[in-house]
Amino acid sequence: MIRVQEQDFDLGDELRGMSDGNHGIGGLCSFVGLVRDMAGDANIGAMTLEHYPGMTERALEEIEAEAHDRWPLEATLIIHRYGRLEPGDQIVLVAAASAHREASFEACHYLIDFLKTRAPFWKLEDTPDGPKWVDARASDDAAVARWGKVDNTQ
Amino acid sequence: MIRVQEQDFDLGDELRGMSDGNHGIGGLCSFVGLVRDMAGDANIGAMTLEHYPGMTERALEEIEAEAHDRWPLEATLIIHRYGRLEPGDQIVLVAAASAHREASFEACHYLIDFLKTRAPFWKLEDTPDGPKWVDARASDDAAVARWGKVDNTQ
Amino acid sequence: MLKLLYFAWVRERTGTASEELELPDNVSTVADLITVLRAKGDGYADAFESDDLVRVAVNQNHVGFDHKVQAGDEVAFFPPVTGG
Amino acid sequence: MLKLLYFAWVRERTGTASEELELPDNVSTVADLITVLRAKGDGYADAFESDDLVRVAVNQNHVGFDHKVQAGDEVAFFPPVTGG
Repeated sequence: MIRVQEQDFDLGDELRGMSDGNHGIGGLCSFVGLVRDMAGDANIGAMTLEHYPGMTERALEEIEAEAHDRWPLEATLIIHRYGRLEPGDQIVLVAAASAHREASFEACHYLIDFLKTRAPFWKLEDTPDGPKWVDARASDDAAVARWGKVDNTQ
Repeated sequence: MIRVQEQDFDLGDELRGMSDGNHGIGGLCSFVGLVRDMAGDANIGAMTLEHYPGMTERALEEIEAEAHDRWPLEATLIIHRYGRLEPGDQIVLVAAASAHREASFEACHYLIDFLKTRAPFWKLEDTPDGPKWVDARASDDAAVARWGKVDNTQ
Repeated sequence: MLKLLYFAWVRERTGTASEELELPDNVSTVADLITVLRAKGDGYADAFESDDLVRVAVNQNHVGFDHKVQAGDEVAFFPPVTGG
Repeated sequence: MLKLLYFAWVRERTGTASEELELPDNVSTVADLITVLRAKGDGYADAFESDDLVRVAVNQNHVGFDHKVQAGDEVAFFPPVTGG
Protein backbone atom coordinates (compact mmCIF):
# COMPACT_ATOMS: atom_id res chain seq x y z
CA MET A 1 0.00 0.00 0.00
CA ILE A 2 1.19 3.52 -0.70
CA ARG A 3 0.06 6.85 0.74
CA VAL A 4 1.12 10.42 0.02
CA GLN A 5 -0.12 12.79 2.67
CA GLU A 6 0.48 16.05 4.48
CA GLN A 7 -0.45 14.79 7.95
CA ASP A 8 1.77 12.78 10.28
CA PHE A 9 1.38 9.02 10.74
CA ASP A 10 1.51 6.75 13.76
CA LEU A 11 4.32 4.29 13.20
CA GLY A 12 2.98 1.69 15.62
CA ASP A 13 -0.51 1.75 14.11
CA GLU A 14 0.85 1.53 10.58
CA LEU A 15 3.12 -1.43 11.25
CA ARG A 16 0.50 -3.22 13.31
CA GLY A 17 -1.92 -2.74 10.44
CA MET A 18 0.48 -4.54 8.11
CA SER A 19 0.99 -7.63 10.23
CA ASP A 20 -2.23 -7.99 12.21
CA GLY A 21 -3.98 -11.23 11.42
CA ASN A 22 -1.36 -12.43 8.93
CA HIS A 23 0.37 -15.32 10.66
CA GLY A 24 2.49 -16.03 7.61
CA ILE A 25 4.69 -13.06 8.49
CA GLY A 26 7.93 -13.99 10.22
CA GLY A 27 9.73 -10.67 9.83
CA LEU A 28 8.77 -7.04 9.42
CA CYS A 29 11.47 -4.55 8.53
CA SER A 30 10.75 -0.83 8.51
CA PHE A 31 12.62 2.38 7.91
CA VAL A 32 11.52 5.84 9.01
CA GLY A 33 13.21 8.97 7.68
CA LEU A 34 13.17 11.97 10.03
CA VAL A 35 14.02 15.64 9.61
CA ARG A 36 17.46 16.25 11.09
CA ASP A 37 18.37 19.66 12.45
CA MET A 38 21.71 19.43 10.71
CA ALA A 39 22.25 18.66 7.02
CA GLY A 40 25.73 19.00 5.63
CA ASP A 41 27.17 21.96 7.52
CA ALA A 42 23.98 23.95 7.78
CA ASN A 43 21.64 24.12 10.73
CA ILE A 44 18.17 23.31 9.44
CA GLY A 45 15.21 24.97 11.07
CA ALA A 46 12.52 23.31 9.01
CA MET A 47 11.84 22.24 5.46
CA THR A 48 9.08 22.17 2.90
CA LEU A 49 8.55 19.12 0.75
CA GLU A 50 7.16 19.76 -2.72
CA HIS A 51 5.95 16.86 -4.85
CA TYR A 52 4.34 16.02 -8.18
CA PRO A 53 0.81 14.83 -7.40
CA GLY A 54 -0.15 11.92 -9.60
CA MET A 55 3.36 11.00 -10.63
CA THR A 56 4.36 10.52 -7.00
CA GLU A 57 1.69 7.89 -6.44
CA ARG A 58 2.54 6.26 -9.75
CA ALA A 59 6.27 6.10 -8.96
CA LEU A 60 5.69 4.68 -5.48
CA GLU A 61 3.28 2.04 -6.80
CA GLU A 62 5.86 0.97 -9.38
CA ILE A 63 8.61 0.69 -6.80
CA GLU A 64 6.33 -1.32 -4.54
CA ALA A 65 5.35 -3.65 -7.40
CA GLU A 66 9.02 -4.20 -8.28
CA ALA A 67 9.77 -5.20 -4.70
CA HIS A 68 6.95 -7.75 -4.81
CA ASP A 69 8.38 -9.13 -8.06
CA ARG A 70 11.79 -9.58 -6.48
CA TRP A 71 10.95 -10.97 -3.06
CA PRO A 72 8.21 -13.15 -1.56
CA LEU A 73 6.44 -10.45 0.46
CA GLU A 74 3.33 -10.66 2.57
CA ALA A 75 2.84 -6.90 2.79
CA THR A 76 4.55 -3.62 1.97
CA LEU A 77 3.81 -0.04 2.96
CA ILE A 78 5.14 3.28 1.73
CA ILE A 79 3.99 6.54 3.32
CA HIS A 80 5.56 9.82 2.22
CA ARG A 81 4.62 13.23 3.59
CA TYR A 82 4.74 16.59 1.87
CA GLY A 83 4.39 20.18 3.06
CA ARG A 84 6.17 21.86 5.93
CA LEU A 85 8.13 19.69 8.36
CA GLU A 86 10.12 20.54 11.48
CA PRO A 87 13.25 18.84 12.88
CA GLY A 88 12.28 15.53 14.46
CA ASP A 89 9.23 15.15 12.20
CA GLN A 90 8.69 11.92 10.30
CA ILE A 91 9.10 12.30 6.51
CA VAL A 92 8.76 8.81 5.15
CA LEU A 93 7.99 5.26 6.19
CA VAL A 94 8.80 2.18 4.15
CA ALA A 95 8.17 -1.32 5.44
CA ALA A 96 8.22 -4.86 4.12
CA ALA A 97 6.85 -8.01 5.75
CA SER A 98 7.79 -11.52 4.68
CA ALA A 99 7.93 -15.07 5.97
CA HIS A 100 11.71 -14.62 6.00
CA ARG A 101 13.92 -12.00 7.58
CA GLU A 102 16.34 -11.54 4.68
CA ALA A 103 13.52 -10.82 2.26
CA SER A 104 12.01 -8.24 4.60
CA PHE A 105 15.35 -6.46 5.06
CA GLU A 106 16.29 -6.45 1.41
CA ALA A 107 12.87 -5.37 0.19
CA CYS A 108 12.67 -2.56 2.75
CA HIS A 109 16.12 -1.34 1.76
CA TYR A 110 15.19 -1.54 -1.91
CA LEU A 111 12.01 0.48 -1.34
CA ILE A 112 13.83 3.40 0.26
CA ASP A 113 16.76 3.32 -2.16
CA PHE A 114 14.50 3.56 -5.22
CA LEU A 115 12.12 6.02 -3.59
CA LYS A 116 15.12 8.29 -3.01
CA THR A 117 15.99 8.42 -6.72
CA ARG A 118 12.62 7.97 -8.44
CA ALA A 119 9.82 9.48 -6.36
CA PRO A 120 9.28 13.12 -7.39
CA PHE A 121 9.83 14.99 -4.11
CA TRP A 122 11.99 18.05 -3.57
CA LYS A 123 13.17 19.46 -0.26
CA LEU A 124 13.42 23.17 0.36
CA GLU A 125 15.35 23.72 3.57
CA ASP A 126 15.25 26.78 5.79
CA THR A 127 18.88 27.65 6.46
CA PRO A 128 20.51 30.61 8.23
CA ASP A 129 21.14 31.97 4.68
CA GLY A 130 17.52 31.60 3.64
CA PRO A 131 15.59 28.81 1.91
CA LYS A 132 17.75 26.44 -0.12
CA TRP A 133 16.79 23.55 -2.44
CA VAL A 134 18.53 20.39 -1.33
CA ASP A 135 20.93 18.90 -3.90
CA ALA A 136 20.58 15.27 -4.93
CA ARG A 137 23.35 13.08 -3.58
CA ALA A 138 25.62 10.87 -5.66
CA SER A 139 25.47 8.33 -2.82
CA ASP A 140 21.76 7.84 -3.53
CA ASP A 141 22.50 6.90 -7.14
CA ALA A 142 25.21 4.54 -5.92
CA ALA A 143 22.72 2.92 -3.54
CA VAL A 144 20.39 2.16 -6.41
CA ALA A 145 23.16 0.89 -8.70
CA ARG A 146 23.92 -1.74 -6.06
CA TRP A 147 20.61 -3.43 -6.79
CA GLY A 148 21.90 -4.34 -10.23
CA LYS A 149 19.42 -2.31 -12.22
CA VAL A 150 20.42 0.87 -13.93
CA ASP A 151 17.90 3.65 -14.14
CA ASN A 152 19.50 5.70 -16.88
CA THR A 153 16.93 8.45 -16.83
CA GLN A 154 18.02 9.67 -13.39
CA MET B 1 19.23 -0.37 25.34
CA ILE B 2 18.42 -4.05 25.77
CA ARG B 3 15.47 -5.75 27.45
CA VAL B 4 14.62 -9.40 27.99
CA GLN B 5 11.04 -9.85 29.05
CA GLU B 6 8.06 -12.16 29.06
CA GLN B 7 5.45 -9.48 28.29
CA ASP B 8 4.66 -8.03 24.87
CA PHE B 9 5.91 -4.62 23.76
CA ASP B 10 4.32 -1.77 21.85
CA LEU B 11 6.34 -1.24 18.70
CA GLY B 12 5.22 2.35 18.18
CA ASP B 13 6.01 3.37 21.76
CA GLU B 14 9.40 1.69 21.65
CA LEU B 15 10.49 3.31 18.40
CA ARG B 16 9.12 6.68 19.40
CA GLY B 17 11.06 6.39 22.64
CA MET B 18 14.28 5.95 20.66
CA SER B 19 13.93 9.01 18.45
CA ASP B 20 11.87 11.46 20.51
CA GLY B 21 13.80 14.62 21.17
CA ASN B 22 16.91 13.53 19.26
CA HIS B 23 16.96 15.74 16.16
CA GLY B 24 20.28 14.27 15.05
CA ILE B 25 18.47 11.13 13.88
CA GLY B 26 17.83 11.01 10.13
CA GLY B 27 16.92 7.34 9.84
CA LEU B 28 15.48 4.67 12.09
CA CYS B 29 15.53 1.08 10.89
CA SER B 30 13.74 -1.63 12.81
CA PHE B 31 13.06 -5.33 12.52
CA VAL B 32 10.36 -7.26 14.33
CA GLY B 33 10.34 -11.05 14.38
CA LEU B 34 6.92 -12.67 14.70
CA VAL B 35 5.72 -16.20 15.37
CA ARG B 36 4.64 -17.77 12.08
CA ASP B 37 2.03 -20.48 12.03
CA MET B 38 4.13 -22.44 9.55
CA ALA B 39 7.79 -23.29 10.04
CA GLY B 40 9.38 -25.73 7.66
CA ASP B 41 6.59 -28.12 6.79
CA ALA B 42 4.95 -28.23 10.19
CA ASN B 43 1.97 -26.23 11.31
CA ILE B 44 2.97 -24.43 14.46
CA GLY B 45 0.34 -23.84 17.10
CA ALA B 46 2.52 -21.99 19.56
CA MET B 47 6.03 -22.06 20.94
CA THR B 48 7.89 -21.64 24.17
CA LEU B 49 11.11 -19.65 24.27
CA GLU B 50 13.64 -20.75 26.86
CA HIS B 51 16.65 -18.57 27.61
CA TYR B 52 19.72 -18.34 29.83
CA PRO B 53 19.06 -15.47 32.25
CA GLY B 54 22.19 -13.44 32.81
CA MET B 55 24.04 -14.65 29.75
CA THR B 56 21.22 -13.44 27.50
CA GLU B 57 21.54 -9.86 28.74
CA ARG B 58 25.31 -10.07 28.53
CA ALA B 59 25.24 -11.37 24.93
CA LEU B 60 22.75 -8.73 23.80
CA GLU B 61 24.76 -5.94 25.42
CA GLU B 62 27.89 -7.14 23.64
CA ILE B 63 26.15 -7.26 20.27
CA GLU B 64 24.76 -3.78 20.83
CA ALA B 65 28.20 -2.44 21.82
CA GLU B 66 29.76 -3.98 18.69
CA ALA B 67 27.18 -2.24 16.50
CA HIS B 68 28.03 1.10 18.12
CA ASP B 69 31.72 0.44 17.46
CA ARG B 70 31.05 -0.21 13.79
CA TRP B 71 28.56 2.53 12.91
CA PRO B 72 27.83 6.09 14.06
CA LEU B 73 24.57 5.38 15.88
CA GLU B 74 22.35 7.73 17.84
CA ALA B 75 20.37 4.94 19.52
CA THR B 76 19.83 1.20 19.45
CA LEU B 77 17.23 -1.05 21.01
CA ILE B 78 16.97 -4.81 21.41
CA ILE B 79 13.93 -6.40 23.05
CA HIS B 80 13.62 -10.18 23.18
CA ARG B 81 10.73 -12.04 24.74
CA TYR B 82 10.73 -15.46 26.36
CA GLY B 83 7.98 -17.81 27.54
CA ARG B 84 4.95 -18.99 25.62
CA LEU B 85 4.10 -17.26 22.34
CA GLU B 86 1.27 -17.78 19.87
CA PRO B 87 1.26 -17.33 16.07
CA GLY B 88 1.26 -13.62 15.27
CA ASP B 89 2.98 -12.70 18.54
CA GLN B 90 6.04 -10.48 18.50
CA ILE B 91 9.23 -12.32 19.52
CA VAL B 92 11.98 -9.78 19.04
CA LEU B 93 12.58 -6.16 18.15
CA VAL B 94 15.91 -4.74 17.02
CA ALA B 95 16.27 -1.13 15.93
CA ALA B 96 19.06 1.29 15.08
CA ALA B 97 18.86 5.06 14.64
CA SER B 98 21.54 7.13 12.95
CA ALA B 99 22.06 10.41 11.17
CA HIS B 100 22.39 8.33 8.00
CA ARG B 101 20.13 5.73 6.44
CA GLU B 102 22.81 3.23 5.44
CA ALA B 103 24.20 3.08 8.97
CA SER B 104 20.73 2.49 10.42
CA PHE B 105 20.01 -0.34 7.95
CA GLU B 106 23.35 -2.06 8.34
CA ALA B 107 23.42 -1.81 12.12
CA CYS B 108 19.85 -3.12 12.43
CA HIS B 109 20.66 -6.04 10.16
CA TYR B 110 23.86 -6.73 12.13
CA LEU B 111 21.96 -6.74 15.44
CA ILE B 112 19.49 -9.39 14.33
CA ASP B 113 22.09 -11.53 12.53
CA PHE B 114 24.33 -11.75 15.60
CA LEU B 115 21.43 -12.11 18.00
CA LYS B 116 20.32 -15.16 15.99
CA THR B 117 23.64 -16.95 16.50
CA ARG B 118 24.85 -15.64 19.86
CA ALA B 119 21.92 -14.86 22.15
CA PRO B 120 21.08 -17.95 24.22
CA PHE B 121 17.45 -18.58 23.32
CA TRP B 122 15.88 -21.89 22.31
CA LYS B 123 12.52 -22.40 20.67
CA LEU B 124 10.30 -25.34 21.54
CA GLU B 125 7.50 -25.55 18.99
CA ASP B 126 4.15 -27.21 19.42
CA THR B 127 3.67 -29.36 16.34
CA PRO B 128 1.02 -31.92 15.39
CA ASP B 129 3.60 -34.55 16.47
CA GLY B 130 4.16 -32.96 19.85
CA PRO B 131 6.68 -30.38 21.11
CA LYS B 132 9.86 -30.15 19.05
CA TRP B 133 13.05 -28.17 19.63
CA VAL B 134 13.82 -25.98 16.63
CA ASP B 135 17.09 -26.77 14.87
CA ALA B 136 19.62 -24.01 14.26
CA ARG B 137 19.84 -23.00 10.61
CA ALA B 138 23.01 -22.95 8.55
CA SER B 139 21.67 -19.81 6.88
CA ASP B 140 21.97 -17.97 10.20
CA ASP B 141 25.68 -18.80 10.42
CA ALA B 142 26.10 -17.68 6.82
CA ALA B 143 24.37 -14.39 7.64
CA VAL B 144 26.89 -13.72 10.39
CA ALA B 145 29.89 -14.73 8.27
CA ARG B 146 28.89 -12.03 5.78
CA TRP B 147 29.82 -9.37 8.34
CA GLY B 148 33.47 -10.41 8.02
CA LYS B 149 33.86 -11.61 11.55
CA VAL B 150 34.09 -15.29 12.32
CA ASP B 151 32.65 -16.48 15.59
CA ASN B 152 34.31 -19.87 15.76
CA THR B 153 32.69 -20.90 19.01
CA GLN B 154 29.26 -21.19 17.44
CA MET C 1 -1.44 20.89 -27.05
CA LEU C 2 1.19 20.02 -24.44
CA LYS C 3 0.71 20.37 -20.71
CA LEU C 4 3.93 21.63 -19.16
CA LEU C 5 4.70 21.35 -15.45
CA TYR C 6 7.64 22.78 -13.52
CA PHE C 7 8.76 21.86 -10.00
CA ALA C 8 11.12 23.14 -7.31
CA TRP C 9 13.76 25.59 -8.58
CA VAL C 10 12.80 24.95 -12.20
CA ARG C 11 9.35 26.32 -11.30
CA GLU C 12 10.89 29.27 -9.46
CA ARG C 13 12.96 30.16 -12.52
CA THR C 14 10.24 29.78 -15.16
CA GLY C 15 7.92 31.68 -12.82
CA THR C 16 5.05 29.31 -13.46
CA ALA C 17 3.97 25.92 -12.10
CA SER C 18 2.07 24.85 -15.21
CA GLU C 19 1.13 26.06 -18.65
CA GLU C 20 -0.23 24.80 -21.94
CA LEU C 21 1.73 25.01 -25.15
CA GLU C 22 0.70 24.34 -28.75
CA LEU C 23 3.15 21.65 -29.92
CA PRO C 24 5.59 23.52 -32.21
CA ASP C 25 6.19 21.99 -35.63
CA ASN C 26 9.90 21.58 -35.12
CA VAL C 27 9.56 19.72 -31.82
CA SER C 28 9.69 15.94 -31.82
CA THR C 29 11.76 15.21 -28.70
CA VAL C 30 12.17 16.56 -25.20
CA ALA C 31 15.49 18.09 -26.28
CA ASP C 32 13.69 19.98 -29.08
CA LEU C 33 11.11 21.20 -26.59
CA ILE C 34 13.80 22.50 -24.25
CA THR C 35 15.32 24.50 -27.11
CA VAL C 36 11.95 26.14 -27.72
CA LEU C 37 11.40 26.81 -24.00
CA ARG C 38 14.83 28.39 -23.55
CA ALA C 39 13.80 31.06 -26.04
CA LYS C 40 10.71 32.02 -24.02
CA GLY C 41 12.61 34.44 -21.79
CA ASP C 42 15.37 34.91 -19.26
CA GLY C 43 13.70 32.84 -16.55
CA TYR C 44 13.32 29.90 -18.92
CA ALA C 45 16.88 30.29 -20.21
CA ASP C 46 17.98 30.22 -16.60
CA ALA C 47 15.87 27.16 -15.77
CA PHE C 48 17.30 25.20 -18.68
CA GLU C 49 20.79 26.66 -18.41
CA SER C 50 22.38 23.27 -17.93
CA ASP C 51 20.98 19.99 -19.29
CA ASP C 52 22.76 18.12 -16.51
CA LEU C 53 20.65 19.69 -13.81
CA VAL C 54 17.16 19.19 -15.21
CA ARG C 55 15.18 15.96 -15.23
CA VAL C 56 12.07 15.27 -17.27
CA ALA C 57 8.98 13.09 -17.04
CA VAL C 58 6.58 12.52 -19.92
CA ASN C 59 3.13 11.38 -18.84
CA GLN C 60 4.50 10.87 -15.34
CA ASN C 61 7.33 8.54 -16.34
CA HIS C 62 10.98 9.45 -16.00
CA VAL C 63 12.46 9.66 -19.53
CA GLY C 64 15.62 10.82 -21.26
CA PHE C 65 15.91 13.99 -23.37
CA ASP C 66 15.69 11.91 -26.55
CA HIS C 67 12.15 10.80 -25.62
CA LYS C 68 9.46 11.75 -28.18
CA VAL C 69 6.81 14.28 -27.30
CA GLN C 70 3.43 14.50 -28.96
CA ALA C 71 0.23 16.47 -28.64
CA GLY C 72 -1.63 15.63 -25.44
CA ASP C 73 1.51 14.77 -23.47
CA GLU C 74 2.06 15.98 -19.93
CA VAL C 75 5.72 17.03 -19.78
CA ALA C 76 7.26 17.89 -16.41
CA PHE C 77 10.66 19.46 -15.72
CA PHE C 78 12.34 19.34 -12.32
CA PRO C 79 15.66 18.98 -10.50
CA PRO C 80 16.94 15.56 -9.46
CA VAL C 81 14.58 14.30 -6.77
CA THR C 82 15.46 14.63 -3.08
CA GLY C 83 12.67 12.94 -1.16
CA GLY C 84 12.85 10.19 1.42
CA MET D 1 33.18 -26.32 42.88
CA LEU D 2 31.67 -25.86 39.40
CA LYS D 3 28.18 -24.60 38.70
CA LEU D 4 26.71 -26.57 35.80
CA LEU D 5 23.70 -25.40 33.79
CA TYR D 6 21.76 -27.22 31.07
CA PHE D 7 19.29 -25.76 28.60
CA ALA D 8 16.68 -26.95 26.09
CA TRP D 9 17.06 -30.62 25.07
CA VAL D 10 20.38 -30.91 26.87
CA ARG D 11 18.47 -30.13 30.07
CA GLU D 12 15.72 -32.60 29.15
CA ARG D 13 18.30 -35.36 28.67
CA THR D 14 20.37 -34.72 31.78
CA GLY D 15 17.13 -34.40 33.69
CA THR D 16 18.35 -31.35 35.61
CA ALA D 17 18.58 -27.62 34.92
CA SER D 18 21.51 -26.97 37.22
CA GLU D 19 23.80 -28.73 39.64
CA GLU D 20 27.07 -28.25 41.46
CA LEU D 21 30.09 -30.43 40.92
CA GLU D 22 33.39 -30.67 42.77
CA LEU D 23 36.04 -30.01 40.08
CA PRO D 24 37.54 -33.45 39.37
CA ASP D 25 41.33 -33.68 39.44
CA ASN D 26 41.60 -34.89 35.86
CA VAL D 27 39.52 -32.04 34.40
CA SER D 28 41.26 -29.01 32.97
CA THR D 29 39.17 -28.26 29.87
CA VAL D 30 35.53 -28.33 28.81
CA ALA D 31 36.30 -31.49 26.81
CA ASP D 32 37.60 -33.19 29.96
CA LEU D 33 34.49 -32.12 31.83
CA ILE D 34 32.23 -33.61 29.14
CA THR D 35 34.04 -36.94 29.47
CA VAL D 36 33.32 -36.93 33.20
CA LEU D 37 29.68 -35.94 32.68
CA ARG D 38 29.07 -38.66 30.08
CA ALA D 39 29.85 -41.23 32.79
CA LYS D 40 27.19 -39.86 35.13
CA GLY D 41 24.40 -41.94 33.58
CA ASP D 42 22.39 -42.70 30.47
CA GLY D 43 20.73 -39.28 30.31
CA TYR D 44 24.10 -37.54 30.40
CA ALA D 45 25.57 -39.95 27.85
CA ASP D 46 22.60 -39.14 25.66
CA ALA D 47 22.97 -35.37 26.16
CA PHE D 48 26.64 -35.46 25.19
CA GLU D 49 26.26 -38.16 22.55
CA SER D 50 27.63 -35.94 19.81
CA ASP D 51 30.09 -33.10 20.34
CA ASP D 52 28.78 -31.43 17.20
CA LEU D 53 25.37 -30.79 18.69
CA VAL D 54 26.30 -29.27 22.04
CA ARG D 55 27.53 -25.72 22.65
CA VAL D 56 29.17 -24.45 25.81
CA ALA D 57 29.52 -21.18 27.68
CA VAL D 58 31.95 -20.62 30.53
CA ASN D 59 31.02 -17.75 32.81
CA GLN D 60 28.37 -16.71 30.26
CA ASN D 61 30.74 -16.45 27.31
CA HIS D 62 30.58 -18.76 24.30
CA VAL D 63 33.78 -20.82 24.27
CA GLY D 64 35.24 -23.84 22.49
CA PHE D 65 35.69 -27.30 24.03
CA ASP D 66 39.39 -26.61 24.57
CA HIS D 67 38.56 -23.77 26.98
CA LYS D 68 39.96 -24.19 30.49
CA VAL D 69 37.63 -24.74 33.43
CA GLN D 70 38.49 -23.95 37.00
CA ALA D 71 36.83 -23.99 40.39
CA GLY D 72 34.15 -21.33 40.67
CA ASP D 73 33.27 -21.38 36.96
CA GLU D 74 29.69 -21.38 35.71
CA VAL D 75 29.62 -23.86 32.82
CA ALA D 76 26.50 -24.08 30.65
CA PHE D 77 25.68 -26.69 27.99
CA PHE D 78 23.00 -26.17 25.36
CA PRO D 79 22.05 -26.76 21.71
CA PRO D 80 22.91 -24.17 19.04
CA VAL D 81 20.77 -21.12 19.79
CA THR D 82 17.53 -20.50 17.92
CA GLY D 83 16.21 -17.15 19.14
CA GLY D 84 15.26 -14.09 17.17
